Parts: sequence; structure tokens; C-alpha cells
Amino acid sequence: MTGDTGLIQACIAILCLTTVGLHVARKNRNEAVLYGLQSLAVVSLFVSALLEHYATPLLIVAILTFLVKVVLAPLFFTKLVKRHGLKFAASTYTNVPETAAGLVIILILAGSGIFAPLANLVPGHHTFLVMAIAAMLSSMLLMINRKGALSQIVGVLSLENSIVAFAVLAGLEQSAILQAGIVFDVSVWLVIAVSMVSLVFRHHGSLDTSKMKSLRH
Amino acid sequence: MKENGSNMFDAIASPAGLITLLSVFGLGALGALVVRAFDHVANFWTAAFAILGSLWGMLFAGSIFVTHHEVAMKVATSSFSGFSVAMHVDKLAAFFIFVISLVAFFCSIYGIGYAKEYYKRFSIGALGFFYNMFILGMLLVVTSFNGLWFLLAWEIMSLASYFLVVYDRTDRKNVKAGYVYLIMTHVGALALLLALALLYHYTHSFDFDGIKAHIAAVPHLALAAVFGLSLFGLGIKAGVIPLHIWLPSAHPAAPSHVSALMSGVMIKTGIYMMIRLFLDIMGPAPLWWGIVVLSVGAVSSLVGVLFALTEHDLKRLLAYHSIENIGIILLGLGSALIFSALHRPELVLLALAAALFHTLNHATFKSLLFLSAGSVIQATHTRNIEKYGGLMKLLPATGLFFLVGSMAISALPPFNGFFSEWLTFQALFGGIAHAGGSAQWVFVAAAASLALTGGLALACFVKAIGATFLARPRSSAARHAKESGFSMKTGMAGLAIACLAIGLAAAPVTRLLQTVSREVTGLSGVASTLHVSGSRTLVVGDHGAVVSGPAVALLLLLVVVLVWAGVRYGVYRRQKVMTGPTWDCGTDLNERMEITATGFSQSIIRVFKSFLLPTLHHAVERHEDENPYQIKSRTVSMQIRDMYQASIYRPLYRLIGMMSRSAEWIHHGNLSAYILYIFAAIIIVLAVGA
Amino acid sequence: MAHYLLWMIQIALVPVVAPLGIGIINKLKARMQGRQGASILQSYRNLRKLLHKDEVIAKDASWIFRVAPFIVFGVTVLVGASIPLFSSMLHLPTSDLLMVVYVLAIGVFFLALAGMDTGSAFGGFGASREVTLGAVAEGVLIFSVLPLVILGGTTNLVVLATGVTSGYVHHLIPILLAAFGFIVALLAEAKRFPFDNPDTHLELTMVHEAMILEYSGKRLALMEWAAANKLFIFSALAVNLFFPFNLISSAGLGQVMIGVVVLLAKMLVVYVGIAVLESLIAKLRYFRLFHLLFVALILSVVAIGLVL
Amino acid sequence: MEILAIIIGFVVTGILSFVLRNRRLTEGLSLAVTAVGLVVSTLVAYRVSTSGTYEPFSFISVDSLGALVMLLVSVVAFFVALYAVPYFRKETDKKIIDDRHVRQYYALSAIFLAFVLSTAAVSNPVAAWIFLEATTLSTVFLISFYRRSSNVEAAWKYLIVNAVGLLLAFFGTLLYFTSVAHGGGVAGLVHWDTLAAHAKQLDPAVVRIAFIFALIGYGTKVGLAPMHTWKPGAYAKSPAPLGALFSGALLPVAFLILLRFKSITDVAVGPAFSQHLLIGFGVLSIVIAAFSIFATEKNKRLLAYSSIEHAGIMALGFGFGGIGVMAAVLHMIYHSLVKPALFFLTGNMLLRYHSTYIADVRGAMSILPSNSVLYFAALFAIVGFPPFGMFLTEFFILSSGVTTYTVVVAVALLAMSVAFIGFFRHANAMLFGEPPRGIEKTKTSPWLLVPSAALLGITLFITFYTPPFVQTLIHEAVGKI
Repeated sequence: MTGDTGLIQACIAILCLTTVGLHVARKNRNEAVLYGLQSLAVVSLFVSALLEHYATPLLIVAILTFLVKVVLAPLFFTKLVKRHGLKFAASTYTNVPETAAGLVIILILAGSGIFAPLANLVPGHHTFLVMAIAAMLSSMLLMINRKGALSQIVGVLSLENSIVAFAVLAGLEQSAILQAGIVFDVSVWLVIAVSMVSLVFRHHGSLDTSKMKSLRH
Repeated sequence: MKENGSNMFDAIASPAGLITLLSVFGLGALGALVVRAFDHVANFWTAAFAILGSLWGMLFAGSIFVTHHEVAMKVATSSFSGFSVAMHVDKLAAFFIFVISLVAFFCSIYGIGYAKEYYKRFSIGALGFFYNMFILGMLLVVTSFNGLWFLLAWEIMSLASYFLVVYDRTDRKNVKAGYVYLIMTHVGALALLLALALLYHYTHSFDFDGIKAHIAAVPHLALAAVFGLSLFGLGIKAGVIPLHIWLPSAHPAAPSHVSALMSGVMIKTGIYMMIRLFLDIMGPAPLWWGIVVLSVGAVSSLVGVLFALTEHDLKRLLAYHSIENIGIILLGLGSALIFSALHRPELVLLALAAALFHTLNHATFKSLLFLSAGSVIQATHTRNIEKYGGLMKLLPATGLFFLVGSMAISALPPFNGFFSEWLTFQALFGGIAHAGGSAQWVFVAAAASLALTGGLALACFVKAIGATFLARPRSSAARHAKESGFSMKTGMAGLAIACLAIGLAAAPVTRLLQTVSREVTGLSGVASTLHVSGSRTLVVGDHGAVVSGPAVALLLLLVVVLVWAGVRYGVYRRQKVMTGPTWDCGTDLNERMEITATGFSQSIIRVFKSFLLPTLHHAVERHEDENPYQIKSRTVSMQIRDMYQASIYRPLYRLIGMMSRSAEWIHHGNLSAYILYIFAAIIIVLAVGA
Repeated sequence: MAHYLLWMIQIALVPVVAPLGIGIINKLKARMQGRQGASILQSYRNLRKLLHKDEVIAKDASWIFRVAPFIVFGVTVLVGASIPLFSSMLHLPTSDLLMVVYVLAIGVFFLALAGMDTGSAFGGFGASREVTLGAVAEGVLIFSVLPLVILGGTTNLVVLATGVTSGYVHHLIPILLAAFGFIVALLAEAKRFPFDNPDTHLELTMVHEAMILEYSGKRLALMEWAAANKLFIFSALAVNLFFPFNLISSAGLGQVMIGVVVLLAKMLVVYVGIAVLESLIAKLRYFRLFHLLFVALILSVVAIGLVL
Repeated sequence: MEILAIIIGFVVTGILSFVLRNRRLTEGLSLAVTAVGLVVSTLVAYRVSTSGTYEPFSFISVDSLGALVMLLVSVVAFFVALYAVPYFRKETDKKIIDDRHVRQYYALSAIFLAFVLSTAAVSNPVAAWIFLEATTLSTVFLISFYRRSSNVEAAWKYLIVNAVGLLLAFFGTLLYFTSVAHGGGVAGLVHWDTLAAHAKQLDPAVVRIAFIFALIGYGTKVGLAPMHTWKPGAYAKSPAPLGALFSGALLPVAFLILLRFKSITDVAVGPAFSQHLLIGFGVLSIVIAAFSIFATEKNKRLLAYSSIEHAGIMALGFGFGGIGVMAAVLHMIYHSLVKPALFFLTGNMLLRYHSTYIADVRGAMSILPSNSVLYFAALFAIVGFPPFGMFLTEFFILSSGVTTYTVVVAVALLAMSVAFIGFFRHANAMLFGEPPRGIEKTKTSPWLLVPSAALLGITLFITFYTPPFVQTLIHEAVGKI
């Protein structure tokens, strides 16, 4: 996975920035756009890896991923936001400085000894792999932090993006059929998640998961 | 034995004999289920098979003793290598089979009449099924020779007895009693499971002979752990003091002929396993084992009788007495363990014979007492002693049998109770004289507790008989009580005769038990301090403390009859005997003036009040209309704070409740927290693991 | 002399001489109180009178009330015959310490039941007190004889009575302590002064009298007699176990006479002691009795400690 | 060849039952396909026991453990289908749900079973992950089946927690491929055995991290301790047949995948690492579940906690190694048979008492006598009373670890006794006592009782006599783990 490091650097930078952006974003619409951007970065990363050993099925998979993640997902989100008028994402558990502190800790953690073996899987991409791991951890943090159902879905999808990015960087891509299977899986997951969100909205009147207490008593 | 006679016994004392014994009870159980639609048929089927089975059991045990055979049987099962259905009947197991069959025989006869009370209310088929399974479970426990098979039989016995305890499920107290009972027995079984697992790990075998062969491989710490765990597990089943709380509520809840079996025989299976484990399998026990068992026995006997004195529920009173008698058996067993640690084999044989003899005696007189209590309860439909009174004239047979049972349990001479307690005393005195250092003082304490227990037991049964059978009936139910049926009376009569017969035949029975204890402890060559001269007298020690069953009975009878004849006919033969009302300082005597059970035990409870912590409640009922000072009625009731319940079990239950509420709180439903759990798990495990 | 004659004396000694003891005690108490007092044979006359009177039995009483006197009296006669009185040759299979204690317990058992059978409040409370005291007193009794059992190595009373002499000298203190314990147990079992006042019928204090309140005629005679026997038995035991010097081993007439006389002399000392005790101290409050009994128990345990 | 046929069969049934309007036909179809599935998996199991791993195609490979799990899944599926028919008929009679719901259930459950079977059968780890993810997706709508706000909430939590868990598992699975990938895409499908073969070249540190991710990821599906939070909600709110499928079918499959990763890790870094992890998670699950059983108020949540506890016991068994592994495999079989029976019996109680609260269910012994007798038997089976096999397996699991991990065994034993006290307390409250007014004793249709009775009968049967081919399968599987 040599590719030209410049493109990879750009994509990874976008990936991290968008994850941080997701943490800060207030409006649901912005979260959708940021997620689209992030998926674009990952797809382009995937395409750049494609350049060395070109295989048509992988190209089809790349197009498919592009279609699903970059086009379809944001579309669904914005449609959902419009239909239910969910302008603002529900609030978070921690205010901005605490989130920032959390992200810093995440960064330190990703770079620390725990993930060291993962980072030097491919010596050339040491920093990139650390960044991918940081993206993964921060998307999990996003899910913990956010109360809104929509932002939890975005958190899951960004976690998936960062895992795929890590795989591409570490040279662990799978054969085309499996890639296709994964994308198909993600798309079905997306459809179901969105319909569930509308179901949640219909039953609970709001997307704030912390308000959902009917299970308790 | 004569030539042709012996081969008949050889035929019986064989695996075939054992299989027929177990299959008769199995058939009885399954048959009862099949015919459960018709109450009469089910009742008859259960009783018939149970009686047949117990007869065969007695015959089988007898033939084992006669032919000195050791029946062994082993069937491997497919699923696990260690688990095999291994049965082995030596003299110890045969003795326990005999005890189980003897009590089961009379209880089943009694059961025919008693079960009629449950017709059309509950399914007699279920009663029959669990009754036979219960006896089958006990027989399997005493004959099992493989650790796992033993645990299996142990739990079948507990399960069957659980369903019998909750048989009358309309009464909420029975259900609660069953709940506490099954939990404690299961926790006990888990302790046994852990002990056997430890043994399995070192000896790589479950069969008792395999464990016994490799016992040296087990390090001392593990052996001590196994002892602690098995004493805990078996102690729960035997009902020793700190682990006894299930017994006073569970035994009375079951139908009377079942509680007789439970009190008389089931708690003995705990004793059987203690003997098998501590003396037979785990080789020479260290000294502190014996001291622990002895002190547990002493505490159990004393505390058991004290709690019995405070009871005014007839069956709970008898249940507490089971705890007391188990304590006495443990005194014998404990001293046997100490003597084997001090390498004094002749005293080991004496102590073990005392323990086994008291097991047999307790089985007979306790089941007699429970059966007669059962017919009293069936006649008066209540278990509260305060409601009885004057039943000796209405239920003469039951009264007599209860009297015989009480004399036997208070160790009064002509009956069997005295001889086993006498042997236990001799063992303890031997211990005081011969044991060294600290063990001596434990023996002194044990002797003190046994002496005090004897007296208090007598006090308790005078209270029980006096309040139940003497003077005038204190309630309408008692006034209209009717004598129980023929089968119930025969059941009780048989046990009463057994008590007397064993008392008279104390010497030969003890010689038999000596052979059993010789075989268990492997001290066959040693002369015991206890030897039986002629067929009548028991002689202990070189200076010969002599006691003889038939002689005492004969002398007592002779003297009483002579005195009666002398006074009746020798002097003033024309004496007129009139009956008149009891003199009570001129006031008209009503039945409320008799002493009640609570009143009777009031003085004893005041003496031991620092332990029993009695609290008196005065309920005063005033006339509504006229002046409030005119009291209509005043009832004084006394409650005893069950120290063990209040200081150990209730706080434990609250602790579990508190911990479980905090565990349940984890599932509070907040999604972010759930994801935080996973995130934290990943980070922690990575930090630790990698 | 023939063996049977010896046995005749042994059996008859207790029932015959016991009422005399009671007579002596009452006489001595009367004299100490400055009264003339009835003659020492008065208790015989009481028994004869009672034996020839008609009897009234409570209508609520069951057969236990009717049978109890015979059992209680019979038990005292049997125990009287089996304990070592004057000769060490005569022993029955029942002459074992525990056998004696538990056979007497039969007496207590039926006495208490008879007390409760009539349904009057007095009988009930008498039985409750009797049985409570009996429970603790029995323990004290066994424990006070235990030092001798340890020394003698057996619980056979006859062997104890003769065998202890050898080790007697250098175990004087524990034996004296045990003797004190035994005396307390004696007073408790025989219901003498600090435990129960035999002369009064005051409901608050009476124990033994309460149980035989309803008896009359022959049965009352037997009950009174049995009480006297019991006191005789315990004092004989006290005397023969703790000061065992008079037991004869041969069957000569002279020997027997000396033995009996020495026994009665020693018994006289005990009876005089009881009479003096009853004149000096007042009856203890019921629940204080147990402190006394526990003190006796502690002393016996100390004695055992010294003997071990 | 038959496996592919049966998976496609299930998928087709799913689609058909979604399309067909005729209710009776969908029921017949689901019964037929599960029956055929049972026959096929027994045949496959028999073949695997005789001639080793069965690989008709490159992407299908069924080893001994796989065959065992598939047999278990199809047995459970058959009895669930057998129970679902009368259960849903009763629910429609009581107007709780309408026909559309029932058709949705048959469709989605058939698809769910298809994915479960394919997870067990597929040869490639990533494909197995995909199908496992698919099983989650297919059951989300089943959990929100009764369309009440609490059901939706439970479904949402189920979706999100499982998504997170499975993504972590995906990451773990990918890390295993470092040994095979070394640059560039990979041509064919990587087989479990090739991964195991190349395990030696894996860098041990990476393998440790990979196994941790896989354990926590697939542990979410199995329901091990900190990741089990979705289970109580999902089990409580889903219909009884689905609960049975979850605990009877999904749990063994998830464990199967986890065990395959464990065997690979053991080759790479030695067994000690994975064993310690499994023991840690096992004890944690037993303790949390045991105390939650004691405090819970709903009888379906009770079964959820009991599944978590038994997952912990199995993890403990695999963690202790030696005889413990075989006992854990047997424990998995017994649990997958007894737990569905418990679900059916609780479902019957729900039908009669219309409430899942333990406090509302009283006097079941007099209202549903035969159901209560079976409930007693199932209770004694699940808690580990002797006549049933769980007693033996729990004994051997504990005895395999008793000396090396004495504290762990002691804690586990105490927790299991607390679980027994809790479970028995609830059973006592439900079965005895006076039934609430207005509920009277009517005859329950036998078809509601036959499945649970049959399952309990099978458990009892195989405790004493395990058919030979199953025995060989177990021994081979134990060899591989």
C-alpha cells in the first residue's frame, strides 16, 4: 500500500478533522455533511490503495461504497431531519472543554504503548495508523457523549469508517466479494437505523435517548 | 447359621437383593403416579410397596450382618468417565438400611390411615410418588460408593422431601418452610460438591475406595478444607446448631408420617456420611477435627433442648429435639474422632458404638413421637399445645404411645434411650480420664452439656405430656377429639414395642454395633473397653461399670407390682376410693386454671433468659361500653428472639438483597452508559492484557 | 449368715429406717425452736394412719394419677436396694451412678405428671418448679460424683464406695469440694430446706408438697414415704461415697451388725446437719436457687480439675 | 450441498411468508422448513462425525464444533416453530397482535435462522462476521414487535449496543489477517484453517490485541458481563419464541465464532492468555447475573440474567481447560435445550396472566398445573439439580479449576447459589399462593406444553445416554478448542 503519501495524508487529516467536527457540531444537518465528508476521505483512501494493483471488482466496490456512504447516507439524514424538523442534535453529557480534554486523552491513548503493536504493522504508516485508531476511539467517545439518537448512528458509522481506514492503511483489505458484503451490510444497517429513528421519534416524541425510561419500570 | 438357612441369606445379601430393594420403591413411586386419579388405590399402592420394600430392606440388612457379605455393584455411564453408578453395602451401610427400613415400615402402616385426611384435597398419587422417591433417595445415599452418584442421590432425597414439605401448599408457612429448606440443602450440597471436587483433583477418582487409597496424596490444607466444607454441608442436613434454622419449620410442615421419616432418618444420612468420610475415607483424623465435632455436638444438644422448651407448637418442639439428639450423636462421633487421633482404639470402638446406638434409638422414639403428635393434630386440627388438654381420656392409645416415646427420649431406663445415652456418658467419662491437655476440658464441657440436656429434655417432655394429655381439654376442638384409626395405632404400637425391645436387647444390639464400628474404623483386632458379657449385661472398663437392660426392666416391674399388691391387698383391703372435684380453695375450677405450656416453661426460660432473650406481650381486651378499667380478657404471649435467625441469617439475606439491588442498578437503561461500559472494558483489558 | 438374709436387710433397710430420719429431723427442729415436738416415731404413725384412710381421687385425673404413687415408691425401694449401704458384696445390675440418677428421674417424671394431672394450678406450678430444679440438680449430682468416677475409673457405685479409700488421702481437697457439691445436690433432690420447705403449703414456695396436694389415703402415704426414702438414699450415698470407711466385705453376723450401726451413725450426722441447717437459714428465693446450684457445679468442676 | 439448500430454503421461506397472505400456509411452511433443517443438520453432523470436516464448496466448511452447533440450532429452531404456531394463534385470539405481525414474525425469524446457520457453516471469518451482523439486523424489528414505546426503546438499545460490539469484533477479525495479507488484496476467501496455519507468523502482541477485540466484540453477542446490557431489555420485550431463539440458537453460534478465534490465538500465544481472559469475563458475568436474578421483578428478565449467568459458566469452563472444556461444551448443549423450554413456559404464564411482572403471577400451580410442574422441572434443570445434566457439567467445570483458581471457583459457587436462591424465590412466588381474582383454571392446549416437555425429555435422555456420533463430535470439538 505505497501510494503517494500526500493523498493519504490528506485523507487521514480529513478523517480526524471530521471526527472532531462531529464532536462539536450542533445541528444534525452539519453532522450529516461531516459524515459525508469523512466517507469521501475514506473512499478516496481506498481508491488510492487501488491504484497499485488494479482489479475491476475492487473498483466496482469502491463506487458502491461511494454511492452508499457519501451520497445515500447524508441524503437519508437530511430527509429525516426535514421530515421531523429535528434541527438541533440533542445536548451532550459534557461541555466543550471537557470534550476537548477527552479527545486529547484519546490521542495520547492511541499513541501510547497499548496500541503500539498495531501502529507499527506497516512501519511507513505509523502516524497514519495512530490517527486511524484515534479516530476510532473518538467516534466511540462521540456515541458515549451524545444523547441524540441520530448522532449515535453517525457515531457508529464513523467508527466503521475509521476501522475501514485502518484496514486500508494496514494493508488488510479483503477480497472484493467480502468488501461488497460489508458495504451491503452497512447499507442495510443504515436503512434499518433510520427507520428505527423515525419509530423512536414517533413513540418517544424526541430523539433524546436519555429520556427513554419506559424500559425501567 | 444352619446350612440351608445360610444360603438363603447368601442369596438375599447379593447385588440382586439390593436391586430388588431399590426397584420395589421405584415401582411404588411410578405406580403411584400412574394410579393418581383414584385416591384410595394410590394410597394403598404407595403403602403396600413401601411396606414391602421396608420389610425387604430389613431382611437384606439382616442378611448382610448374618453372612458378613459386602455387596458391591458398579455400572459406568457414557457421559463422563469419573461418574459411575457405584453401590457398595458394608455393615455400616446395612445398619443404616435397617434403620431406614424399620422406620419406613411403621410410618407406611401409619400413613395408610393418615393419608385419608388428604383425600380430594391434594393428589395422593403425588404424595405416594414423592414418599417412595424419598425413601429410595435415602437408600441410594447410604449405599452409594461414587462421589457423584452420592451427590445425585443426595439431591434426589432433598428434592423429594422438599415436595413433601410443600405438599399442603394452601398454608403459606409450609411454602416458606419449603423455600428455606431447599435453599439450605442446595447450599449444603454445593459445599459437598466443592469438597468432592477438591478430593477428585488430588486423588483423580470419585469412587470412595479410590479416594481412600490415594488419600495420602491430598495435602493437609486441602484435607482441612474438605473437612470444613463437608462438615458444613452434612451439618446442614443433620441440622446442627448454627445451620439448623430450616429444621424446625420444615419438619412440621410435612405430613406427620413424612416428618417422622425426615426427623427420624433423613438427618441421619448426614451422620452416615460424616462417619463414612471422617473415619473411613479420610483416615486418621487430626485432633482438632474431633474437638470441632464434639463442641458442635455439645452446643447443638444444649441449645436444641433450650429452644424446644420455648416452643408451644407440638411438632416444632419435637423438631428441636431432633437437633438435641443429633447433638448427642455428634458427641459420640466427636469423641470417637478424638480417640482415633490420640490412638486409643478401644475407646474409639466404645464412642462409635454409642453414636450408632443413639442413631438407632433416636430413629425409633423420634418417629414414634412424631406419629403420635400426628394423630393428636389430626384429632384436634391444630398444632398449638395451648389448645389441647385432657386428651389422655379421649385418645388413650395415642397418649400411652406418646408417654412411651417421651420416656425413651428422656433416657428413662426401661426404654432404649437410656442405654445409648449411658454409653455416650461412658465415652465422655473415658475421654475425661484418658484424653490429654485441652481435649480433656472439651470432654468436661461436653459431659456438662449432656447432663444438663438430659434433665432439660425430661422437663420439656413433662411439659408436652402435661399440657397435651392431662387435666381438662382447654378448647372445644380438644373436647371433641376422637381416637385415630387402626392402622395409625398399629404403626405407633409397633414403634413403641421396638423402643422397649431395643431397650431390653441393648446388650446384643451393642455387640452388633461393635462389629460395625470395628469394620468402619478397621480396628478389627483390638479389644474394646465395652464388652458384652452373657447376652444381657453391658460392661465398660476394667473395673466394670455394669448395666443390663432386661435386669432393670424386670426389677422395676417386680418392685412396682409388689408394692401395688402389698398396698392394695396387704393393708386395709376394704378401702373405699371415691372420685370428687379437684379442690381449688373453694372457687369453681375451670380449665383455664390449669398450667399452660408457656406458663410451665416460664421458670426455665427465666433461668436461661440471657441466652433466650424472651419478650412478653400483654394484649388486654376491654369492654367497649362501660368504664375502660373493666378488663374483658388479658392474654400474655411470650416470644423468643431466635438468636441465630436474628444475628446470622436475616442480616445475610438483607446483604444479598442490597448487593443484588446494586447489581440490578447497572441495567438502568441509559444507552450512553452501556457504551461506556464496553469502552471501559476495551481500554482496561488492553492495558492489563497486552 | 445366709446370703439371702443379707439381701433382706439391704432391701428392707431403706423403707424401714427412712421415716425415722424424718422424725429425728422434725424432733431436732422443734427442740431448737424451744418446742417439745412430736416423737421421732411420729412419721411411722402418720404413715399407718394414712394407709388406713379412704381415698378421694379427682374426677379429671387419668390413670397416671392412680399409678404414679406405686412407681415413685417402687423406684425408691429399687434404688435403695441397689446402692452400697453397709456391705460391698451386694450389688445389682442397677447399682451404677447413671442408672441410679435416671431411675430416680422416672420417679420425678411420674411425680410431676401426677401433679399436673389433677388440673389444679398448684400441681402445675409445683411440677414446673420440680422439673426445672431437677434438671439442673441432676447435672450437679452427676458432676459432683464425677471426681470419684475419675479416681475409681468406673461409674459402679459399689466399686467406688470401696475402691476410693486407696487414693483417698492425697485427694482430700477435691473430694471435700465434691462432697459440698453433692450435699447441695442432695438438698435440691430431696427438696429440703434452702430449696423447698417441706412443712408448709404456701403456694408461693412449695414444690414437692404442691404435687402431692391432691393425694389422700394410701397413695398419699406412699408419696410421703417415697420422699423420706429419697432423703435416706441420698444421705446414704453422700456418706458411703465421700467417707467410705465402713463397708464390710464378709457376711459374718457381727460384721453386718457393725456395718449397719456405723452406717446409721454416719447418717445421724447428716440428719442432724440438715436439721441444724433448716433451723439456721431461711429458704432462698426460687430464682436464687440456680445461682447456688451453678456454684455447686463450678465447685465440682474445680474438683475434677484438681483430680485430673 | 444440503447446507446451502437448507439456508436458501430458509431465505425463501422468509420471503414467501412475507408475501403470502394465507396465515395457515406460512405456519405450515415454517414447520416444514425447520423439520427439513433438523434432518439435514443431523445428516451433516453424522457425516462430519464419520469423515471429518465437511467442505462441499470453498466457502462452506463445517468442522465438528460447527456441526454440533448447527444440530443444536436446528433442534431449537424446530421446537420454537412448533411452539410459535399455537402461541401466536392464542395471541391473535386475544387481539394482542394481528395477522400482519405474525407474518412479519415468520418472515424475519426464518431469515434470522438462515443467517445463523450460515454463520456456523461459512469458512471465512469475515463472512461469518457479516452473517452475524445480519442476524442482528433481522431481529431488530422483531424486538419492537408489540409496537409499544418500551419495545422500541429495547430494540434501539439492542441495535446500537450490538452495532458497537460487532464493529469491535470486525476490527479484531481484521487484525487476524495481518499474517495472511502482507500487502495487496487477497485473492480467494481466507479459510479458518489457513488462519490457524499462519497463526505462527503473527506478531504475538497484535494477536493479543486482536483476541481482546474479538472477545469483547463477540462477547457482546454472547452476553458476557460488561457487554450484556442489551440482553435484559431485548429478552423482556421480544415475544417468547424469539427469546427462545436468542438464547437457544444465537448464543451457541456466537460462542462458536469466539472459540474458533480462541483456538487460533492459542496456537499463536499459548492458551494461558485466552484462558485468563475467559475466566475473568466468566466470573464477572456470573456475579453480576446472579445478583441481578435475585433483584429482578420481571420473569423474562429473569431468564435473560440466567442466560448471562450460564454464558459466564461456559466461559469459565473454557477458561479452566482440561475436563472443563468438555463440560462447557455439554453445558452449552444442555443450556440451549433447557432455556427455550423455560421461555415457552414463561410465555404460557404470560398468556394467562397478561403481565410479565413476577408480582402479578401468583398461584400458577392451581391455575396452570401441568405448566407449573414442567416449570419446576425446568427450574431444577437450569439451576443444576442432579437428574438433569447441568449438575454434572457444573461439577466438572468447577472441579477442573478448583485447585489452580480456588478463589475464582469459590466466588463462582457463591454467586451460583445466590442465583439459585433468587430464581427459586421468584419461582416460589409465582407457583404457590392464591391466584389473583378473575383468573380461573382453564385447560391449556397441549400444543403449548409439548415443545417444552420434549426439550426437557431430550435433556434428560442425553444426560445418561449420548448418541455415539454426537459423542465423537464432542470429543473432536474438545480436541480442537
